[in-house]
This record gives sequence, C-alpha cells and structure tokens, in this order.
Amino acid sequence: MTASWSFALLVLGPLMAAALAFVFPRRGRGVALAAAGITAGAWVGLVREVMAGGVQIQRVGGWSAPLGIDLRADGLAVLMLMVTGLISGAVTLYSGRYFRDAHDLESAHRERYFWPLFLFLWAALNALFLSADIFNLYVTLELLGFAAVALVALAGNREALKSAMRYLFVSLAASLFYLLGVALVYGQCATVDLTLLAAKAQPGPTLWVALALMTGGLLAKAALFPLHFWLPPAHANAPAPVSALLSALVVKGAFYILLRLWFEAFHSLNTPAVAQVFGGLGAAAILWGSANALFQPRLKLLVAYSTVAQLGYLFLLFPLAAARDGGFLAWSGGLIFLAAHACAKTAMFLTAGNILHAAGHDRIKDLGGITHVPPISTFAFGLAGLSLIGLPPSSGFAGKWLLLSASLVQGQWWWVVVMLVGSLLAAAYVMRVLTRAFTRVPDATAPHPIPPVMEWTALAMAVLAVGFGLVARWPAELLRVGVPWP
Amino acid sequence: MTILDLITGLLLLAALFFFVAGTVGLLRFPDLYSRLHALTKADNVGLGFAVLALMLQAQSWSEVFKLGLIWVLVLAASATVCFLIGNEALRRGVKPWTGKSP
Amino acid sequence: MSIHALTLLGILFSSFLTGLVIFFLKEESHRLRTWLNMLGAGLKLVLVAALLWGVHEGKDYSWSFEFLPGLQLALGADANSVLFVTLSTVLWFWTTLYAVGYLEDSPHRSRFFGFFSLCVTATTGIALSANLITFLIFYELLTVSTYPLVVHRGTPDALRGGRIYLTYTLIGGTVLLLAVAWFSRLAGPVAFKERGVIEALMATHRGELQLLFFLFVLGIGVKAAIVPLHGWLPKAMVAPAPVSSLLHAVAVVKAGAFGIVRIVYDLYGVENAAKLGLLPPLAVAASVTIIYGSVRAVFQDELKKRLAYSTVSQVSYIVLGTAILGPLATIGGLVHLVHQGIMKITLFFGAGNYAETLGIHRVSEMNGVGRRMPLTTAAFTVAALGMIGVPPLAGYVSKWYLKKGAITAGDEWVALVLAGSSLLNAAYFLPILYRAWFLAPPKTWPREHPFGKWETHWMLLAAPLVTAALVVWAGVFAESSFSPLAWVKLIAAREYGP
Amino acid sequence: MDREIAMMSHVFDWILVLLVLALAWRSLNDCDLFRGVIQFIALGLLLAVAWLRLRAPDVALAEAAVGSGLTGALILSALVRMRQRERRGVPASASSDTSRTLQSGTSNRSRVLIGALSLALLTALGWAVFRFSAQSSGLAVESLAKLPESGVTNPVTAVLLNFRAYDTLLEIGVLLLAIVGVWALRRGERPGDDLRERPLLMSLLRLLLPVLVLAAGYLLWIGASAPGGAFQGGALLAGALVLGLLAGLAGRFLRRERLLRTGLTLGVLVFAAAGLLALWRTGGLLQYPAGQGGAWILVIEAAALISIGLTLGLLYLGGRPEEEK
Amino acid sequence: MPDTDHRLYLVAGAALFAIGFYSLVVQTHLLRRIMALNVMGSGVFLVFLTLADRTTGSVADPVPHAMVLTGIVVAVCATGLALALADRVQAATNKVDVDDGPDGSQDATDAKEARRG
Repeated sequence: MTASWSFALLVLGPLMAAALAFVFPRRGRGVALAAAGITAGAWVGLVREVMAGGVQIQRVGGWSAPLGIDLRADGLAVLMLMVTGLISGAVTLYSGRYFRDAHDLESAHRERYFWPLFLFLWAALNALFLSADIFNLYVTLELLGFAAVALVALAGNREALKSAMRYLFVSLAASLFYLLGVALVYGQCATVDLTLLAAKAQPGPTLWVALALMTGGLLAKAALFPLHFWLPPAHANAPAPVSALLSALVVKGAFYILLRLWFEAFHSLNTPAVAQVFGGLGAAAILWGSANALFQPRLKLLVAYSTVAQLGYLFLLFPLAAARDGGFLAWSGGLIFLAAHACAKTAMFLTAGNILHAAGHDRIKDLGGITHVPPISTFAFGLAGLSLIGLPPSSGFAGKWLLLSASLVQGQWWWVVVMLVGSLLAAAYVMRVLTRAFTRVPDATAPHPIPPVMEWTALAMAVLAVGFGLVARWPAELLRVGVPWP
Repeated sequence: MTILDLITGLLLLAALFFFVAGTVGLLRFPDLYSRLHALTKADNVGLGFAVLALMLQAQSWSEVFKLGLIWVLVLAASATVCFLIGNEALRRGVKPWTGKSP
Repeated sequence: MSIHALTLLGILFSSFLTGLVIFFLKEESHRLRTWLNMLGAGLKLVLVAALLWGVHEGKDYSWSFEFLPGLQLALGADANSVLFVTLSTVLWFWTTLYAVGYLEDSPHRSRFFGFFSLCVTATTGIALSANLITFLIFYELLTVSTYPLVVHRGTPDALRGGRIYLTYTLIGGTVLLLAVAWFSRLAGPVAFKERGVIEALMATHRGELQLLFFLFVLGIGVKAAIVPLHGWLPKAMVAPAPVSSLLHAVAVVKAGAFGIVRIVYDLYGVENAAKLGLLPPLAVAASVTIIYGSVRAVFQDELKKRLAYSTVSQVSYIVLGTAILGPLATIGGLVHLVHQGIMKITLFFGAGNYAETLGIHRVSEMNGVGRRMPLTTAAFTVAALGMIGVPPLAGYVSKWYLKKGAITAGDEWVALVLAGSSLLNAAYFLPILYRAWFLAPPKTWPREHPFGKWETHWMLLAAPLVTAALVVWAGVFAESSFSPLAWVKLIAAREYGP
Repeated sequence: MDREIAMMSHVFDWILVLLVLALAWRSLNDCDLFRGVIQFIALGLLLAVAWLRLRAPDVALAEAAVGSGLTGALILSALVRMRQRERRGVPASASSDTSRTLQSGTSNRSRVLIGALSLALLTALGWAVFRFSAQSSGLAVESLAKLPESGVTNPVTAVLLNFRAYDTLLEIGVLLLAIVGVWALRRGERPGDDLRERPLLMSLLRLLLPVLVLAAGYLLWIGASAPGGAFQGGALLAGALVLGLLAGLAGRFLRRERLLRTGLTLGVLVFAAAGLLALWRTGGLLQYPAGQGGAWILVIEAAALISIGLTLGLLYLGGRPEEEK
Repeated sequence: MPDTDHRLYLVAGAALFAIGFYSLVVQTHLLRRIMALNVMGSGVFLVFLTLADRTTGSVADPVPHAMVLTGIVVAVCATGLALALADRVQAATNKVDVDDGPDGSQDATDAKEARRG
C-alpha cells in the first residue's frame, strides 16, 4: 500500500506540479519545492519497502503484464531515484536564485518557463526509472527529450538555439530507432514487459536487429562516443542548472534503459563480443573526451567534454558485469560511479554558473584572479574534481575501485589501463581550471558577488560527491535487491 | 448479388467516370481557372455518386444521414476553396485563358 | 566506541576540523586563526602523547569502518605508526608556530592554514593506516592537500613547480592505486602486520609479487624522491619556507619513506622480501640516490635547492636501511626517519629565516651571516653537523647503525656508499658554515626586514632552536629509554621476532 | 471470385505501397520545398488509407486529422513564415535560400556513405521482418478477453484508457510539455491576412465550426464503442480552433491567458487526479472501481479532449499568444 | 487481414524508415529534416500496424493501435516543438540550417584565439 502511493507520487507529484507551475507561473519555485518534498517522502516510503520486502511491483490499473503496464522498483531503480531527487533538489534551490538575478523581462520569462519544464524533466526521469515496460519507456524518453531540449533553448542565445535544434534532431531520431526496435520486439514476443521478455526472448535475427536498433538509439541519447557530438555544445550553452541536470541525469536515463535491456530483458543476447564492443566504445569515449577537455577554451565546454569522457566509464560496466565472477563488483562499481559522476558534475556545472555569474565569462585563460575571490565555489569545484579524478576517498574512487577490482579479478587488464590513463587525463583537465584559482593577478577586476545560496548548493553537491564514497557500502547493498542475474 | 448491389456497382462506375473526367481535366486543361472548374465540378458529382452508392449499402438510416452530411460538407468546402483560389489568382493578375496564344 | 578508537580519531580530527573551520574564516581574523591552529596542534600533541604511552603499555588501538563491501577504512597504532605520528605531530606544532610568524602579512592565510592542517591530517592518517587501502586514501589526500601549499605564492614559477609536483605524484599515485588493487585481488583486503602477510602466496605467486613490489616502489618512490623519480622535489622549492620544511621533514618525502618501510616490513615482511630477491635492487636504487643527491647538492648555489638535493640523498638512507636484512640496519633506517626529520626541518627553518630577515637566498650571499643572526646560525650549524654525521649528534647514530647493519649483512659496499656520502655531505655543508661564521659580512644585506629586539621574529626563532635542541638530544641521549632509538629498537625486535 | 478479389487487393497493396514510397522520397527530396510539403500532406492521406487496409480505423482517423492535416498545416505555415523572413532580411549566405534550390550542404561523398548506411539499415530491417510468422495474435486474445471488464467496447479505447492508461497519461503530459516548450521558445503570430474580408469563407466557417465541435463531441462519445475517442475528437476540435484563429474569431479567447493555461493542463490534472483517486478508492494506481470503468473513462476523456484540442490548435499559433506582463 | 501480404507492408515500413533516415542526415534544410523525422515515424507506425494485422480473428490486435495513436500524437508534438525552434534558429542566425560542423564554428574560433592567447 505504501509502495503504491510511493510509485504514484514519485511520478504524478512532479507531473502535476509541472502543470500547476504552468498555470501559476509566479508560483514556480514554491510548486517545485512542494514537489521536492512530496517526492522525498515518497522515496523514503519506497526505499523502506524495498529494503524490507525486496523488489516492489505496481500493476497499473490492476491489470498485469503483458496486457497492462507494470511499474517496478528494485535497488537500481531506487538508487537512480535517489540521485535524481538529490540533484533535482539542489537544482531547485539553486535556480530559485539563478533565474532571478537580472531583473529584465527576458530573465523573468526564463524563470516562468524554467519551472514547468524542469518539473516535467523530473517527472520523466522518475517515470523512466520506475517503468518496467519498454513501450512506456519510449513515452518517458520522449517526455525527457522534449523537456531537455526546451530547457537548453531557454538560454535563448544563438549557440544555444542551434545546439538545441541539433539535440532535438538527434533525440527524436534516436527515439524512433528505439520505437522501431520496440515494434519488432512486440511482433516477435507479443509483450513489451521487461520481465516477461526475459523469459521469452531467444536469440534470433529479429531480436538482434530489434536490439541493435534500440541500442543505437539509446547510445545516441546517452552520448556514447562516437555519437557524442551533440552533447558538448548543448550542455555547454544551456543555463547552468540545466547543464547540471542534463549531464548528471538525462544522459543517464538512456544508459539505465540500456542496462535494463541488456542485463534483464535480453540477457540471453548479451554475449561477450557485444560486451567488449560496449567496453571498447566506452574506452574510446574516455580517451577522446578527456583529450578534448584538455583543449577547450571555455570552462563549460571543458566540463561538457568531461561528461563525454566520464560516460565512457559507465560502459565499462558491460564487459565487466556480464561475467559471473566479480560481475556484481563491476555492477555496483559502475552504478556507484554513475551516482558519483552525477553529484560531481552537478557541482561542477553549478560552480561554472557561479563563475560565469561572477566574472561575466568563462574563458579559462582569463579566469586567473577571479576564482580566488569566490573561494567557496572554487572549493566546490576542487572537491568535485577529486571525485572526477577518482581520488580517494571520493565516491568516484569507490566506483573506480570496484571496476578496477572486477577487471583484475577477470583478468581483463586492458580496462585497467584505460581507467588509470583516464584518471590522469581527468586530473590534467581539472587542474587546468584549478591552477587559475592560485594564479595571482595584480589587477583583478572586482567580480560580481554571488548569491550565497548558489555557492552553498554547489558546495553541498561537491561534498556529497566526496562524502558519498565513505558510505558507498550502503548503495552496494541496496543494489543487491533485485540484481538482474542469479 | 442482389439488385441493390447491381445499382451500387453502376453508381460507382458513374462516380469513377466523373472522377476520371475531373482528373483528365485537371491535367489537360490550359489554365488555372478551367482546371479548378474541372476539379471541383466533376469531383463533386463523382463524390455524389459514390455517396449514393454507399448509401444503398448502409446498415442504418443514421449511416445514410452521415454519408449525406459528408457530401454536403465536402461540397461546401470545395466550393469555398475553389472560390478562394480563383479569387486570389485573379487578384494577383493571373490572366484567364481565352483560346488565343499571347 | 572505545576510548582508544576515539584517541585515534581525535588525532585525525584535531587537525582536520581546525582545517575546515579555518578555511571559512575571514582573512582578517588573524588572532582567532592563530589560536585555532595552536589549539589543534596542542590537542594533537596531547593525544599523541597518550597514544605513545598506550602503545608502549601494549594497549590495542584500532578502529575500522566498512565503506565499501569488504573494504575497511582501518586505523590502528603499532610501533611503526607511533614513531611516525609522533615525529609529525611534534614537528607540526613547531612548524605551525613558525608559519604564523613567517606569513604574518601575506595574503590568503586562511587558505594556507586550511590546507596546512589538511596536509598534517593526511600525514597522521598515513601513519595510523592499518591497511593498504587506508594508506592509499591518505596518501592521495596528502598529494591533494600539499599542491595548494606548493603553489601558494601564485607566481608563474610556483605554478610551474606545482604542476611538476602534481604530475609526478599523481602518476605515482595511479601506479600505487594499481598496485593496491592488484595486491588486494591477490591477498584480499589485508591489514598491515609485522613480518608481512604474504606467507601463503610466496610459493604460488612469486613473479606477481615481485612485479607488485616494483609497482609499489615505483608508486611510493615518487614521494620518497628515489632517483630517477626525484625530479619534482627541487622544483617544489618555490613554496614558502614552512611548506618546504614540512614537505621535506615531515609530510611528503617522509610519507614516501614511511610507505616503503610499511611495504617492506608490514606487507611483505623483510624476510619474505629477501627471499623474493627484492632487497638488493632496492638497496642499489637507494645507494644511487644517496650519491647522486649529494653530488648534485654540492653544485647548487641556491640554498634551498642545496637542501632539497640533500633531502633526496638523506631520505634514501631510510630506504637503504629497509633494504638491508637484519635488525641493525632496520634500526639505522627507521631512526633516520626521525633524525633526518628534525635535522632537515631545522635547516629549512634556518634557510627561511635568512630569506625572510635578510633576503638571502644563495649560499654565496651568506658571508658573515653568523654574526648578524647568531642563534639561527647556531641551530643551522648543529643540524648541518648532524647531517654530516658528526658525533654525538643525531645523524651519527643513524649512520653508525646503518654501517654496522650493512657489514653484518655482508653488504660491505654499502659502508663505502655511506662513507662517500658523508664526505659529500661535508663538502656541501662545511663551506656554508665557514662562510657564515668566518667570512666578513657585507655592508648591506640583499633585503633586510627588521623584527624588533631579536635577530628576527620570536616565532621564527623559537622553532629552529627547539628542533636543534632535539637534534642534540636525539644524539646525546640515544641510549636512554626516552629517545627515538629506544623506540626503534622496540620495532626492530617486533619485526624480527624472538 | 475469391481469388480475383485476393488478386485485386494484392494489386491494390502494391500500388498503395509504391505510391507511399514514391511520395515519401519526393516529399523529402523534391527541389521545390513547397511541393515537397504538399506531397508530404498527400503522403499522410495515403497512409491513412493504408491504416484502413490494415484494419486500424482509429489510427486512420487520427492520421488523417493529425498526421496529415495538422502536421501539414504546421509545416506549411512555418514555411510561409520562413520565406517571409527571408524576403525581409538579406539572405546571410547562399545556403539560406528556402525557395527553389535543393540544399547541397552535404558533400557527395558523405551522401554516398549515408546512402550506403541507409541501405544497410534497410537490408537489416528487411532481413528481420521477413522472419516474422504470417500469423500471430499478439495481445488480441488477452485484450478481447478482458474487454468486458474495461467499461468500453472499443478495444483500442480500452487499451488506451484502461489497460495502458498510464501510457496515455504520460502522453497527455507530452502534449502539455510540447505547448509549454513552444511557448517558452517564442511568441506566436496571428495569421497575417484577415479572412474577414472574404464573406464566402466566413459563411462556410459559420457552418463548419459548430459542426466540427459537434463532431468532436460525437467522436469522443462514440469512441467507447467504435473508432474514435479523445485524440480524434481533439484533432477535430483543434481544426476548429485553427479555423477560428485564421478567421480572427479567437482573439478574445486568446487574451484569457489563465483560462487558456487551465484548459491546456486540464487533461493532465484530471487524469492524474483520477489516478490518485482510484488509488485511494481501490488501492491500485489508475485502477477504476469495478463496473465504473466507462464513467471514469468518459470523464478523463472529456478533460483530455479539451486539452488535446487546445494544445494541437495552439501549436498552430507557433508560440505563446499574448505578451506577458 | 488474412489475404494481405504482410511482408510487403513490413518492407515498405522499413523502406520509409530508411528513406526518412537518409534524408534526415543528408538534407540540411530544417523543414525537410523535420518532415524526414515524420516519415521515419510513419515507417515505424507502418511496421507496428502491419504486425498488429496478423491476427486470424475479425479484429486486429488493438494494443499496437493504441501505441501508434500515442506515437502519432507524440510526433505532432515533436513537429510543433521543432518548428518553433527552427523558427527561432532562423531568426537568430538568418539561416535555415544548423550546419557548421558538429561543434560549432564559434567554438572553433574561440579555440584558435585561446591557443594564440
């Protein structure tokens, strides 16, 4: 009973809030705060049920799969919901001030539309993480994609509009690829339920093609190399809180579906060769993204390319988690890494927003002398950087450690090399920025003061990114609930 | 095959004739105005025959009524649209064909 | 949680929390910051004293927390850790005092002291780590918290030095991470233990263990500045004097040396390491470093650079001690951990005083400085003589044990290395002392900065005097039961067993 | 006779398919963009025929109204707007000419590459679809078996608003999100030329508008048992709204911003509230109390109809209606 | 419908999808690309509905019908959003395409400046 309400409120809470924020544009922040409260409560209820009673299933409408839609909450889903909630909460606090800073018509307009769009995004994510139905996942993907594109375009400048347009094309085409895959799957198996598919799906040409289509679409949405091209401009040109949401959460949504497909519904098709291909793309993403981040002129572009790189780590989970031996190590490692990256990236983009706010630009070479004036923001950036590099005891380290251990256990040492090189590259690009904080510039212009709530929110996320590593045992235990393989 | 089916067939053939005529007119007539003429007039009659044919096959009076409604609506719409296009063309100075080459 | 566990955590948090609070203090609240600093340092000193007593009494200190499945964040105190933690705490106290005086009017003091405290937290954490993963955590934390100190001045030079420092240490850290992960996969998440934990693997994984040892030394050797991994150390001299002192005497270099001690004694076990044939290469590397560092030091005119190369050389005495089988060499190496610390910190304090008071940065500018600043120069002299190994100062004790140990173990060539190094030490220290005491002072000093009635600020003066006194004490009273030597003998006894 | 019918329908299928493919190709690659759009609209109508052929009358209705009609209208009006702007401003570059030339931004080599890629895609797809068995009941049996419990007799409506009502709830959300996104992007423009000067059109509209609204309601009502429902009805409503906008009849209505926003969100709010209410009453999200399915569905659909109609209609406006204060 | 050759329609669906995809990538005009997405969508719907038509009973499988209805509505929403965005793009850049290399020429020049500076 509690679980039912949790399911309902986690999705309908933000959804209704989005509608209300649209009807009452001036009450946006209040509505979002209320939604945050409701989802937090619902999440607590859900996590207690999951910890006590295992995987929770909600049969919507009282029907059950294959005819109806099932919602499902296992450890993985609960973890993703937690990350979503934390980051959305931080973004709510941050944006309450961010969009109010300039008192012109343009920013007033932006604030009015930010809230409903943001709440839609949140609802879409929650719905996505709870869904156990591949067609329903398509609808949530569209909801997610539209909200994300509209949020990017909210920045309103030329580059933002162009990158939003490109993002929309990629997102829509990817959704259609996914949907075509769903059609083929339905034609073959007569069900779109993840659990039932796991029993019904047998390797065969149709399902191979279907899965390839869905995977292709999702990889484009998850911006895995070489389908990452749309990400850096979109993430770099969006308003800061939006960039945080996109990098931390939106791309993870597609990744989450990939996990559900390859490790649950179609686990019989998850062969070592496929897994190695995923891993290889992930490795390429790590190297390519990091190398590009080293040469970006602007802070936000650097952070965006870092996202491209860090997403690569997530895909190392594929070759490592498929094995029985040490598989769970990699599984929990990859997902803890995901949470770590989400928190760290939020902190980084929010900080980048702060710096942009203080300096009026984010050209890295001119940041000397500005970053040491807002020390809290710099500190936040540094802490988040620790987690990105994977220095202990941050959560990034916890994730990397588990992945490393898994590859050592399985003798797949090539991933070890990639991960370590990736860490060093991450250190290099993080230090590119932090060095500016220590540069003494004789005639530093006085920066624009940053509202405290914006600084402290960024710092809180950074502290979370590090501190989460100290309690990483808890998510690892949580992830055992409903782990997809025996 | 009943007598009703036979009449339906004949009506449909008539409809087909008018549609073909309309289409030929659309393709072969020399200018916009005469093409409009062919399209709207012939097609409306063709549609009328088709509707009649379907009315004979209808299961209930309400279906007959709906079919009739469709015809009336299409008639009104195509008349209006035809008028609008012709009017606009005239306004923009598209000269009607007079048989003499310019 | 027992009182013992609380003591361990208290030692860490006494500096960690002060560091955090200081971070967010206003730049102007000078007095509060100083008080906090001294309070933290004092509290830590008290706690360490309690720990010292407890360990001596054979009490069991341990605390652990499972932060990843099967992975413990574990603190503990054995004789080895107490040795290092005591050294760093004592020296931190005096360095803090010194730093307060040194940085009196410079900007960004909150940032400086914040990282300063974090740095010491990391060092004590390294000392108190009870297993490999905890060691790794604090080792990396040390890297991160020292970087801001190195680049503190913000000049292009400082930034370059910082970049080089970070490049070396991060790559080293990555190698260490690999080694730790690999080792954990082989042996499981093991805790440090005297005489090592690899007994069971010796027969089956010989090659892997050898490779791992190489990786460990490579990773940790960066911080211990073993040639050719020493490149960062002279460059990092751009940091303010208190930082250099801490870096060389306590934190970074010492953490590296201590790490090698840990690996050899408490992870592999020195006897196992000998059986695997790992010690001779390590001894050779250490010897090369000793000679190379000394030779380079002779040709440096910049005082801090000369001291830096001297550090490169001296730290490898510790490594050398661990690389020779037998209790005597062990004693020599470990006691040098302490002795080198107090001697080198004194030297850096002295160098800092010269720079801060008179603007002297080069050896060639030091003519007659002994007459202008007699107390500082006296302390400097004591430490320099100790370094050379003049009896009865601290350096003599360590070198004597090392030599004895090498001969006992049958490695006579090591004695030659030691002798050569002592000669070189003399070659680069004695000219300084000669200039300082016996040459006439110039008419004007490069940049004089008067400090009232003493030859310099009292805080700057107190620290080197105290540490110089320690140098004398450690040498003269070496055989008493309250000396570093006594404690080191305890360790050696435990390591080699009855 | 049966064979002849089979033969004829076979021919019909081939013609239909070839026409569809040809139109699809032409509509996207015609050098005249305007002609391309017209062919695109025609494609939509042909597809509606195909849907009928595939026994999907509900979808055919929606396709004709939404897929062909409304989408076509949207694209046409966008094209007109873009051309007007181009005519006003100086073309910034050669590639900015919307009117006649085929865009040649892509080099020939990448065209060949992408062509090869598309062919590979087609081959793979063809390979996959050829493996499908000719007969499969999918979920038809299950849905027909549960149909009596659903409260409606049109199986598509049963799926949309009962079996998979959760999908539909989110989809109504997508609709609202689209309009929010569009409004966030730009201010809408009232259609340029006033149709009020055209009396014939106005009299047609006076006839047509009430009929459309009536038909929308009718489709909603009939949806319970026959092809139709909120989407098809909503599309008609949207058509009425678009005509109203074109005729300048909706100006007063557009100024009532709060009312508009309420109308747009009505579908989501009522649907979600119904879901929660059902949860409270029966313990299951969107699980209607036994025997009341028809009534619940009607209420939800009525609210959805208003929102769908408004959303689709206002999409045509291409932006928020009035300058906000 | 039993007498329909489903493979014809299925392949046609696949072809529509491929045509749409090809045009989406090759064409640069925003309106064409938006239409291409719609054509891709129609291909998917065609596959869906053909698969639903394979029943032996009197009615087709209603579940894909509902899904396609959902898909059509989503498609029109996407079109509306894309057109509004395209309009803004044209207003901002005076161009009807977004082609200037994947990372934007603006950034490229920035990068050059950064390297010089």
